[in-house]
Amino acid sequence: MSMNEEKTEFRPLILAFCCNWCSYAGADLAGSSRLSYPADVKIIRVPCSGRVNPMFILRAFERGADGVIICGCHPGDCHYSTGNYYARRRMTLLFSMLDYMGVENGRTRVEWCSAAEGVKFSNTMNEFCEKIKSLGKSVRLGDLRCKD
Amino acid sequence: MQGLKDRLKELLTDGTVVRILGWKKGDMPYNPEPAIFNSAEELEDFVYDGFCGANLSKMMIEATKLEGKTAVCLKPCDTYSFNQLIREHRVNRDNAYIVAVGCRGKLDIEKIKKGTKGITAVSGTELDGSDEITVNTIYGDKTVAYTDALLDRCHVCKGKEHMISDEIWGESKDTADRERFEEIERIEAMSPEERFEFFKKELSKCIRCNACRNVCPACSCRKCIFDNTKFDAQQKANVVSFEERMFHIIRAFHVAGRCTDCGECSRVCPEGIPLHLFNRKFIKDIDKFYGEFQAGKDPEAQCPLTDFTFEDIEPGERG
Amino acid sequence: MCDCSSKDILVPQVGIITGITQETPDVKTFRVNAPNGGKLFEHMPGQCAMVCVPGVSEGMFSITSSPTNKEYQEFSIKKCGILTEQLHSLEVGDMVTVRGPYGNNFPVETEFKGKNLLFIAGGIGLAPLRSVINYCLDNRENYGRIDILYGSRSADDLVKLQEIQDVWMKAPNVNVYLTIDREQEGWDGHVGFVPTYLKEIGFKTDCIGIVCGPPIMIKFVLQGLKEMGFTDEQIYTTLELRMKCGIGKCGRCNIGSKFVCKDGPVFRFDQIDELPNEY
Amino acid sequence: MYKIAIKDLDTLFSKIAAEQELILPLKKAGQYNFGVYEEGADTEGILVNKTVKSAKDAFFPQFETLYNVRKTITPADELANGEEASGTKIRTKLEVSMEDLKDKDFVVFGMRACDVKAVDVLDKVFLSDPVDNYYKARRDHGIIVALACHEPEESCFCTVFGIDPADPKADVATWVVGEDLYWKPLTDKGTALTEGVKDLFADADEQAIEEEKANIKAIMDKLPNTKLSLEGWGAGKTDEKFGSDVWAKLYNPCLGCGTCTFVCPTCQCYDIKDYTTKDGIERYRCWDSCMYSDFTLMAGGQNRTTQLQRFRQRFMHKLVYFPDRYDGMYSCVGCGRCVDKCPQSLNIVKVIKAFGKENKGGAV
Repeated sequence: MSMNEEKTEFRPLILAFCCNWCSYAGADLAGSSRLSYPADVKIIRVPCSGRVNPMFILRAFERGADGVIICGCHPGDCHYSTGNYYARRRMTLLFSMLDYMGVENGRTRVEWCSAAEGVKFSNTMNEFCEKIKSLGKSVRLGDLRCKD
Repeated sequence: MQGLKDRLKELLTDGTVVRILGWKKGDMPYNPEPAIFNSAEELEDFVYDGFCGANLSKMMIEATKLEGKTAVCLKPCDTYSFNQLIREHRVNRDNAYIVAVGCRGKLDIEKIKKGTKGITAVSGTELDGSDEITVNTIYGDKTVAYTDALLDRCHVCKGKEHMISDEIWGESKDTADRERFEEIERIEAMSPEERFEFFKKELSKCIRCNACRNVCPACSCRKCIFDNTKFDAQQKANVVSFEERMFHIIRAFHVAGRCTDCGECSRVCPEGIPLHLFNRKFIKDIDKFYGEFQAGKDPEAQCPLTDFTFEDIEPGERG
Repeated sequence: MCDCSSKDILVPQVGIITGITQETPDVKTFRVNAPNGGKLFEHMPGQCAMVCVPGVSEGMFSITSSPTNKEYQEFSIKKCGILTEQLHSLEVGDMVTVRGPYGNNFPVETEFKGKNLLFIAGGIGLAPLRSVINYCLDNRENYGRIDILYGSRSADDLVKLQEIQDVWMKAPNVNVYLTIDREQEGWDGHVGFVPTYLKEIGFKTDCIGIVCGPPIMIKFVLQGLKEMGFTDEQIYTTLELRMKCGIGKCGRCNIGSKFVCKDGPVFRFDQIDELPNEY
Repeated sequence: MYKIAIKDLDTLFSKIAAEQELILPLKKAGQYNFGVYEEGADTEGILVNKTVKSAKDAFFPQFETLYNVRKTITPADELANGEEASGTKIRTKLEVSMEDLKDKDFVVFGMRACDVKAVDVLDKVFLSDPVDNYYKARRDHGIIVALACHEPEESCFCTVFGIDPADPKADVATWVVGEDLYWKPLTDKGTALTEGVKDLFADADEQAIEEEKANIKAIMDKLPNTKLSLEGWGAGKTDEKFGSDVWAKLYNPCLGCGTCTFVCPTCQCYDIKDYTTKDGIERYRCWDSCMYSDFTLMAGGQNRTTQLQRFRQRFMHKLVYFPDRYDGMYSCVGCGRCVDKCPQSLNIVKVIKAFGKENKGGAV
């Protein structure tokens, strides 16, 4: 970026892993209800929040994501009965580890959001996006070669 | 040690076992190597002293696949790993005969070598040896207090009890003189920037030799995700700092809840990276969030990561 | 772009795929040209080149076309791994990077000259031999009788069948014997494994045997040839191992003191006998 | 012959570093490794005998980019008007641009005689036809300042391979005598380097280093591994050694990790891999280890399936295949790093000894 160029507003890159059975439909509902959430959020549909491998999250940061959010069914409502319980334990430990290593605290989040909660989905995304904007660009887990 | 050697010979000659997994005398006074002994003659080279830190339980995965029983010498902390391997159906208990050997802490040659070169002999490291070990070098002799040369893991010893055994040989000693989570708490108390710098400095030494993974008794996957050529997880160099951070987080994650904190990863690291800091952090978190759990203590217990309760805390909360 | 004088042997050229032929259900032949037309480089029969789909991987493939073909180079590639699967998904107009040629070649100008030749190939093993066969046919006067024994799993798996029928079978003093492993409707040719068919035909030992195919076939063909009285010095083959650099430095195709990529891939059997048994 | 007080070495380093890149043993998180000197760097370990990794990185780094490929895909609907090459419309366009070769001089300080010899071994591989230009550029621009081993360790056995730890053959050789570092340029490159920093040096007398050389020799004679015999190894021993059943007795504890290969100053096997970046592909080369299970793995299987075969390959390559190929030169320099670092205490010394015993008919 040249020095003369006007400083543009920071647009974060946010990745949302959405469970097919709830929040993915929630995002749909948010859309059809004309609720807005930032276009910076890129949704990846997963069959269940339990499908999200910790490696996905680390890879996302490596490839330039500034925030990663995982949306799944409310505890007790998992389509596969228990997937989100396992996901909850895994993500708890992973987030704690990331914090421990001094990387990206606050850039990760888990939210339970059903298919009926279009409003919650859009609010969550707006909130998370604001939070990431305040944190700025993610640098600690990124790979230099993927930067622009 | 002679007593142990005689007992092992007996086990071979009376047909209890057909082979013995133990340690063989090394070419230096301080580097015994894990070895399989098939006969009483081979056992002449058997050794058991303060340098036999290697955890032999992982080698039992292959050994118990062989025909006939294998006797294995396990120290108290090794028995946790062995139990965990039974839990995961990795070893065949029926093909194993466990000689639970006593332990008074194992030695770290790197600590002895600090400021010492040209070692020709080290004495007093046997189980019934003295509190002071004598190191002879071509540049002169010196003595080191046994406790000063202990491996770091022995300072947070899990106790002198063997978790599993067929017979016990020798007295053990609980060498713990530090709090297990002291180091973790010290790091947690740092600012995020300090923590980041600390791990960056340590991990940037990583040469991706995979010794930590290959020695780890919990890393018993037939095909490791980091060897999978179909997926770009496979990296052989610390190309950028991200790679080794990813490797160590994921590796620690894969053994979380199964890691017995045996400390082999830190012992074998050629660059001296304190890798146990990752595993122990997970253990501390698991203890705090889901209740005290020691992998390998009870071969029937459910691993915390394959279990859940309805009331688990939410990710991001500090419990 | 770098200037070409400082170029390293590890830096490839870009080639464009100008034609793709589906030979069998899992073998495609790719025609590769330099971007400004013509061939990327000159090669000798039996030599290989590293073909790379950037972002996926790089692999050593034998150059299937004969050096006598002045317009383009061809690679016949069987779909069996990650790279080859990607290659099969490419279309005409896609570019690949190619570096080479690497390795030695069949001694078509020396030991083979004036001799009778017996080619024995199985499956995709025809790929490296095709370049020799076509070279010999294009310089027909330099060689004696040519026998080609080629077998595959089924009639559909015979690579380059069209060329075999239209060109090779019609060439003077060339005998082509085809076989497939199992009976199949519409196939009136021979059925049976290559080594068995070899014995049934019973070749005379007045020729040089050139063998390429799956390891198990090579093993039994070799036995068969020896029973017929062939000596090790009369039989050639090409070896295949994992390769990365292609220039005898990266270490993985090392067998004994030889590097298959640089000292091979073409070996005479008495040379192979001297190597430790690790291929 | 010059000398400089050891306590003044930092001045020398900053003077050299002001002109060119300086690589020397630095202490980082408790370990000594070669690294690039920066003002205020921790040079406490400058005289340390053995860094964890050798100085191999300076000439053949663990990771280096070879070239970049830019990839442009023409969308299907624009294909008809798109660019053409060799009479064909281009769908995916690739442009290759080679990474710049090293074009500035740099100094490596503190390499030992064994590490210096190891560079000769690497030369055999990388400078033999076809020449590896990436390596050659570094060799052309590298200036080696070697240090004689003041106090060799018990794991050292360089003398077995005919290396004299008291007399390193480099661009500049240096010796520690008392409180001083003695400095002697041996090549033109070394002399040129010396000219630039001469004002920091005092003239010195050769006599002092003769004494040091004799001391080192006396120490080497006392070390346990220096009496190793290489009888039975070397060119032409393939048949004899390859089929031996000693390997089966030796390999068992081997973990199949890459520690020995990565700390080794002569191991030169490498892998070439891709990394997909935003607008293209970076193709890089990194060290690889013959001990890894995927080293020779192909889609169709592999030729060294067991750890026994991989273990044998490593030592056969160092002690038989390499001498076979390169005029009898062994691909081991006796630095002893594998002796120090193998997690299971296996090493090349044990292998050589085991075969030695076998020759004498003893048990292994």
